Amino acid sequence: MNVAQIVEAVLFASDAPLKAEEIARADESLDEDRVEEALDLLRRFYDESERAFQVVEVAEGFQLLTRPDFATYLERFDTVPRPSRLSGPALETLAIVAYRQPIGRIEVEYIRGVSSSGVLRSLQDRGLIEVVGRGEGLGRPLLYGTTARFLEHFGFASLDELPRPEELPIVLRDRIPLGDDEDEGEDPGLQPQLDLGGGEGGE
Amino acid sequence: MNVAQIVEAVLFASDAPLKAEEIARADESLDEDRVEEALDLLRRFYDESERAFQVVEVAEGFQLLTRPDFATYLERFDTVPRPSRLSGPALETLAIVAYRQPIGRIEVEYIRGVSSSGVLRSLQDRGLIEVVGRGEGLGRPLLYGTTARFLEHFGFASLDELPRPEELPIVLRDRIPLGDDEDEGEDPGLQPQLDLGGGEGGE
Amino acid sequence: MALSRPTVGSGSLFIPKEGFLLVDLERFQGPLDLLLHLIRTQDIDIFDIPISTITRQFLIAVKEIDVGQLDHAGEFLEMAASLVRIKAQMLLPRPSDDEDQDPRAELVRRLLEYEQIREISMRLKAAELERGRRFSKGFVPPRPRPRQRDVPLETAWEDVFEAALGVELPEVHDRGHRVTLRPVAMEDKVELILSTLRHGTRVEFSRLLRGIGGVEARLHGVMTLLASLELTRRRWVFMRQVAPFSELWLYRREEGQGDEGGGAADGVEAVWGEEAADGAETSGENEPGAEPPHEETA
Repeated sequence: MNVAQIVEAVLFASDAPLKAEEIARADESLDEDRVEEALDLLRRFYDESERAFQVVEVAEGFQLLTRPDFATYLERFDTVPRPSRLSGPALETLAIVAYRQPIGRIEVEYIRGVSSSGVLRSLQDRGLIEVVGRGEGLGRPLLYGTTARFLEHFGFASLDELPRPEELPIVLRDRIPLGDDEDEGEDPGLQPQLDLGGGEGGE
Repeated sequence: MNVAQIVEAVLFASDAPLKAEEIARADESLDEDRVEEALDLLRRFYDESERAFQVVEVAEGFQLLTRPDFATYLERFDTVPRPSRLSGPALETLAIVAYRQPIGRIEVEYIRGVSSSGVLRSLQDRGLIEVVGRGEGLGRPLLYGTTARFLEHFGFASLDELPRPEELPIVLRDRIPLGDDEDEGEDPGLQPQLDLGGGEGGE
Repeated sequence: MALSRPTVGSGSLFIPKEGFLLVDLERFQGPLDLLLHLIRTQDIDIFDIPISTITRQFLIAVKEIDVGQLDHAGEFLEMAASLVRIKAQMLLPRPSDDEDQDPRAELVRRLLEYEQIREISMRLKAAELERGRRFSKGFVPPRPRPRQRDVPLETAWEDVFEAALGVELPEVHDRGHRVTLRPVAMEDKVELILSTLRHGTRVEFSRLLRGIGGVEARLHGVMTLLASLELTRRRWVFMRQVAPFSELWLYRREEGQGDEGGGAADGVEAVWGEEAADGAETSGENEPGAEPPHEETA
């Protein structure tokens, strides 16, 4: 391992800029001067070999970043809309919201048996469902319903056009009440999912 | 800008493995083949110039990762995110799901001999497994499978890299007196399901 | 529970030489893990398990379990019950001596499968460790995510509708995760039996299980049986069955019939006694006859 390699590894893997003396902590054999030398070496090497990245000095120290000229490619890479399909969980959740709207997260989770905040969020991001109100009861939970985009995408003029054939599960067709504890607002059996649901939502 | 530079920029700006066709989205001039060529070029260049990082094939995609030899230096830095470790029960459950997917909770519990809903839930929350469908039978149980994140976590390029049962010291075939399974009808050892993993590898 | 090791007065019980049984049960992930440990540390041929020896050892180890504390106590006890069942089946004459009829076959298959899974998870652990030595790019500048709203959606209504057809309310145990997470506590069953017998002199075993169905039923059955056996041993109740497979009745022993000192030297006694006492206290009922043989010093 030479000094430049160690410095390169540290700069590469660090999630924040590092000062030369901080980088020097990687190994006893290093000190600030040797790190600075290595940084120079790397800088020149990246330039000469025309790497797509460079050593950048910011207020808090040094960092490896892509060169600005590549910004357009990266942007493109991120924003090219790739056609996508809904996942199995998303389909199921969308079906439940479509037939039982307005419906809260707790009820969706009750029917699906798994925490659903992540999938609700992603359906919301896709513009297929939206918050249409707040329910009664503890915490006045958000209620979800389908959007105009939903109708447009699937080619329905209105929600009345949603087919409700016999073979539809009774929980969706006849909107049977969920559990006897519905009015209490909170099903103790769902407790663990509540906590986890919150976690899942995070980015 | 040559192809290798664009590919390098994209790899460098991503914190997760990318498939060749995903990288190709960065520019119209790119396609999967040209990206693969560029990846080869980069791979050789990093090796020859002894970079601290390499192009690694992970989770059916490509990612820049530091060479293992630098771990000791990097572990000293607070700014280098620490890899997470899974618990014993989590590993055991993942092993079962990986080999027997798609698999329901009840089967997992039968193999482990202990209830597993908690550990399945937490694996799901960590994105290592996901619901991939519903089984036949009573209650249409949720079936679980492993995710790309699972491959990423263990550094596997694909499910094919999991050890095959015949490589293991304990051989399930031949010697097992497969009796009349009293209650669990289906339980055909680990053998058949592996094909499933192989098929998905997609060469 | 550390108070009394299984000194187990009855000399018939197997006492391990090296005392390897005195292991922390928390270390084992479950009954299969413990069973494998017993088999592998004693170089036992897994295809010819001496079932009575293993059962005895397993039961000794399981006696160490503090049901209130160990997550998977119920599963250890369930395994204990099925070991006892296999042992009983081994005693019955089998139609022919072909291997398929071996009552141990399914257990052996499960053990081997479990051992294989354990081996695989060890390999996964090694792979995780190896992967942990590589680090990805630490800092990636955040860039605007494409708006999901702009992403063309390829999903057709048929897909949504098919998903709708598949919607089914999960079984009770499926959403009440705490039910499966928490083992059925034997002290609850002890309490159930005692409180039922306060209102009558006898009760059918099946009535103690009324209203419990599904996957839980088996575990509840095992725990109720174990609780009954325990209470019988303590001479608080006795059981009667007229014929095999007929209804099992539990009878209350009348006051004074209780045996004060009953087997108090046994390690299990202390554990159960303690919990039964707690249960009685919270329910505010302390029938003189039901006073567990337990001192408050522990």
